[in-house]
Amino acid sequence: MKAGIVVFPGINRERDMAIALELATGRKPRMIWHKESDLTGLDLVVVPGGFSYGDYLRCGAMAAQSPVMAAIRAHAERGGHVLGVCNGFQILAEAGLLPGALLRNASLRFLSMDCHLRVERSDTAYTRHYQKGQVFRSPMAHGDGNYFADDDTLDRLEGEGRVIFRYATPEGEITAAANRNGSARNIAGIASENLRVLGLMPHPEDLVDPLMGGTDGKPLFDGLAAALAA
Amino acid sequence: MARDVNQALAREFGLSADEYQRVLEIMGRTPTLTELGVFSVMWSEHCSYKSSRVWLKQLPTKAPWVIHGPGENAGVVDIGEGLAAIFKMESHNHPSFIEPYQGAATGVGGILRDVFTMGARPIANLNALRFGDPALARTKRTVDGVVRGIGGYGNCVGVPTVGGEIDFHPAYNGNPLVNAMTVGIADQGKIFLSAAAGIGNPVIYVGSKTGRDGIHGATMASAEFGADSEEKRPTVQVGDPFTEKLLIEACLELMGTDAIVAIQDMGAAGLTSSAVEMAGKGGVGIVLDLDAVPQREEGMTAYEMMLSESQERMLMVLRPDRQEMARAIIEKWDLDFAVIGRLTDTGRIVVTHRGVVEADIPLDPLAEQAPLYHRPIEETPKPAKLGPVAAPVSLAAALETLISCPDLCSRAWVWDQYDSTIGGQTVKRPGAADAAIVRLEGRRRALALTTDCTPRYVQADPEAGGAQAVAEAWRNITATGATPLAITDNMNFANPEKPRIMGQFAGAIRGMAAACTALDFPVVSGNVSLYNETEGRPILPTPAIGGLGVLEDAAQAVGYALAPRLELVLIGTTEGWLGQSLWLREVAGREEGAPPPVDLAAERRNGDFVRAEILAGRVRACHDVSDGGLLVAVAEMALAGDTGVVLRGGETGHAFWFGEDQARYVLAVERAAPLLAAAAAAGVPAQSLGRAGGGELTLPDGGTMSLASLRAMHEHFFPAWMDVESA
Amino acid sequence: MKAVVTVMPKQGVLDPQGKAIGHALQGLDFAGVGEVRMGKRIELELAETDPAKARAQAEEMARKLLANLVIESFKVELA
Amino acid sequence: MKAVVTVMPKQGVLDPQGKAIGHALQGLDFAGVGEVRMGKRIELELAETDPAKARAQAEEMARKLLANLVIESFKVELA
Ligand SMILES: Nc1ncnc2c1ncn2[C@@H]1O[C@H](COP(=O)(O)OP(=O)(O)O)[C@@H](O)[C@H]1O
Ligand SMILES: [Mg+2]
Repeated sequence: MKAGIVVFPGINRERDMAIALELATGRKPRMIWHKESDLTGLDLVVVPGGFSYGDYLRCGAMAAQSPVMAAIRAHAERGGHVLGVCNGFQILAEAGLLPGALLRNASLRFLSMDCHLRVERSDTAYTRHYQKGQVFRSPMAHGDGNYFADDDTLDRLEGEGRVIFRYATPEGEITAAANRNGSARNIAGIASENLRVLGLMPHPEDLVDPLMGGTDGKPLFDGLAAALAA
Repeated sequence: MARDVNQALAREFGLSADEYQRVLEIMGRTPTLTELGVFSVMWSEHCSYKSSRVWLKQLPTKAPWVIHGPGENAGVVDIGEGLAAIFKMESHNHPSFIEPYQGAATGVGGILRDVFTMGARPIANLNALRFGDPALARTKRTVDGVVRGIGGYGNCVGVPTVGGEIDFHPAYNGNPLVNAMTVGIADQGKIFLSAAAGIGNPVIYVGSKTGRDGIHGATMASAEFGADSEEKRPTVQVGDPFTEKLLIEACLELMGTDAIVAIQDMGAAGLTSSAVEMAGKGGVGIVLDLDAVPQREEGMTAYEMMLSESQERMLMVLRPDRQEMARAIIEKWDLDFAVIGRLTDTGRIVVTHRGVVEADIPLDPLAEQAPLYHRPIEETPKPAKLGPVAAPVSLAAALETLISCPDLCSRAWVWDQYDSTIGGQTVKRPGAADAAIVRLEGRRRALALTTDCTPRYVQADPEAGGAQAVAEAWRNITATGATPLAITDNMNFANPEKPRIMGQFAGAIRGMAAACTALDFPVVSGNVSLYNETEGRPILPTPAIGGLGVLEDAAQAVGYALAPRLELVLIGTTEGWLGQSLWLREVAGREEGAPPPVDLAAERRNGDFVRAEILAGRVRACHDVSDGGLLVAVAEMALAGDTGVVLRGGETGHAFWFGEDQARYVLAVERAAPLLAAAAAAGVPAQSLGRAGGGELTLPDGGTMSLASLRAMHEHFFPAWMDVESA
Repeated sequence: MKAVVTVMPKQGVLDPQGKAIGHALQGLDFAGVGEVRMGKRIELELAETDPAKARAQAEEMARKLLANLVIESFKVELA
Repeated sequence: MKAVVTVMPKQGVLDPQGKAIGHALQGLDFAGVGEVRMGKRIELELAETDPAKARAQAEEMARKLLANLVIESFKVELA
């Protein structure tokens, strides 16, 4: 799998993502400066976490307007895979590659803690190394992860099976308490119609090493590597 | 436009009559407004350390692993594998009282710059916070703003905040303490210093534009500045963490080339102190053309530009032949790059603006004739040892009171707002171990980091308290298995012109120096913050210590979370010292007595033994015994591991379980017997405490409490206090 | 000339900040506080001197960047 | 009645958001964009029906909670 990581000014989890990807694929991902526009040869484009442009105005708003986004959109239209994590998810939503928006956390506080994610389907390139219904732990760290979309959109997403991850208890129950940021229907991650563009708020890339407390996030990257092996 | 420069104005600027006399002698004429401004900030307590320097000299600052001690922007130590750890702690107390969010945020930004200006990539932030009485609305607002500010800045720049400490005491009501620490990593061969060199070399300004931020209030209140009254008030500095992130990446990229001769952040006193320090340290002169300074506002005067404390700015001396390459790198990151001067052989700083020479000062006298005070000191009388105190309640009731009080309750509400995992190298997060453990990217090696001070001890006995602060930092690092290397310190004290306060400072330094020496734990950087008092009410003397240690293999680190079936062993001697303990304050309602004595030989012996046991892989969990004493330490271990404990053994006295005797650790091991034997052989006091398991804490007097209820009490305070809306 | 773009959360979009402010105001014993909504005000200095053109430009800026029409609506005024 | 409190960064106080927005707008090839400042707009439903009283109440709210007078200034309008 050839992976690239897009770096906008203010992005700060690109190193974490590079480590997780290299662990899974054995090769260093390509770092793509936001002013570049050539993504040819890449199987996977990752928009990592951070505070692009300081998250000023709205999280992801300014990055969504930058030159490289056109190339990412084209890559997605070619059927390429795009993973947006945290700020990356916010950017994909702002750019319209994924529906909905991420509002300020209901608590109005930055939330940095582990959460548990229930895998809603395992037949995607991102989740094939998890079982449907499986719960895994992941760090999260964001101030604006409160997923919002109007009811029609939410119903459509559910109907089309595009809700990929939900905040859950360790036992897999979908409760309000497990939904720390207040997301609609506990949604933590959604996908495009072709299931190749995925956005999620938590950081599986920060839990791929036993020393850091676990490897719950590793199957996501191993699965991708297997799915996109080429 | 400038108003007359005279002794009255000098006083407004904070210069004493003799200090102003000295200025006149050095200048041989009446200084200009800008010159007076330069003298006043360079000779301020903050920049000149005029009250503290004579005492700071007593701190041990050398060890084979110390690469740069005090005197640079931050301290530098050898951590092996050709790498250096670069770290420092700095206060932002007053700004955080005026505007808690921005004060704390810019405090974090400032200390980050002190570290990356030396060539280090920042890998961790910590903080030491002291607030007033939680019952006051003002305290609540301050805590909320400071915590948001630290998170808002640190999270955005992408440096994990991995540790810190918070105390409450009414002595901080009008004067909270916000001390921020940053740790960075650099190659030993690539450390950048601030001494300017190369006559004719260009002086470069990089970063944000200059505005009227944080210019000395007294002068802003004076009449000479045009514009409307709004602009005459000192403008609070607002942090821009996004620009700081760009500045970090741009500087580190530029540092990968050979363009930089010298570099210095623009911190306190901005352009003045960075230009004066760089030229002064390099023994050269410097000319600055202020027309070239990137400006955010119209019509700024030379005085304003020289004293502005606008954030996110750096000053560099570059190789002339690399100037354009450097410009390309800086501008790629959308930052201002301006040539604002050059180095000269005159030994003077000459500042021109709109064709007028606004300042022309000889650098040597500015530094060498800076005031240095041997202020009178009055030692704090040694407190009488506390007599026996009857236990007003049961062990269980006392534990409940302590575990839920503001100074001992869970800080999760705070650290949940700090990104502690970014970087993917945080091995032990807040609440997992006595020191945070951060691995070095791509290596097995890791750093252990902590901040510590027990101000109520320092208040009661400055010397013992100073020693205790250093010893506790050393102990916290040791308790993870790491080897303590060095400290940074932040000396927060009240008015040094009061002999009693200066006596506290002197005593604390004596105690710190003794502990640093006995524990091979030298001071490599630090900061002094004086005049921390409002309406004559002084803060508790607070020498906050930031400690750094190293582990060859992060996998060797232990935390304090218990697991079932482990056996608990107490290392160290327990006399049952209740003087100045939290038990005495929270349970018996008294703040008295002498603080626990610090036996540095015992600290060393016990700590070295514990570390050896951990590194030998024989210890599953370890926690040092500090605030609240033994029972609180055990309860914290139980809560962290969600595992109960059955405590046995004869002792049932409150003094034994809540005394704060020093040099103690609780170890959790598979089998106690071999550990007890090893301790006996090493001449280290040790005793068995009990066994981990179940969901309850069973106390030696037979009382029991469920972990669930203990946890509820432990985690109640902060959310209940702060999150009214969610309650 | 100067343009002011006001961006408010759309009806039906939850507004956690507005809600929190409402709570806090009650906490401060302000009586009779109903719904509270919080949005942004962005003031722009434009070189454009023709009001119609300036307004068109500001609206374009709002659609492209200043507002997210999924959750926000905007208004442009010229000052 | 309805009160609108507008809160803006004070003159001379750095406004990182406004600065970044201005930068982004230039990046989007909007010509002639000068200074950009960003602040908040808070819309309050008040039970109070007397305009003078309502204004006084809103100003009190601004001073107490809505504006941070150290770095922000505010304006109250009744709608
Ligand atoms: N309490 C202290 N102990 C040891 N060194 C100190 C102390 N206070 C200041 N220093 C050292 O004095 C130098 C100047 O400190 P400071 O003015 O805070 O630097 P900066 O202006 O770069 O923040 C630094 O090298 C700092 O480490
Ligand atoms: Mg410095």
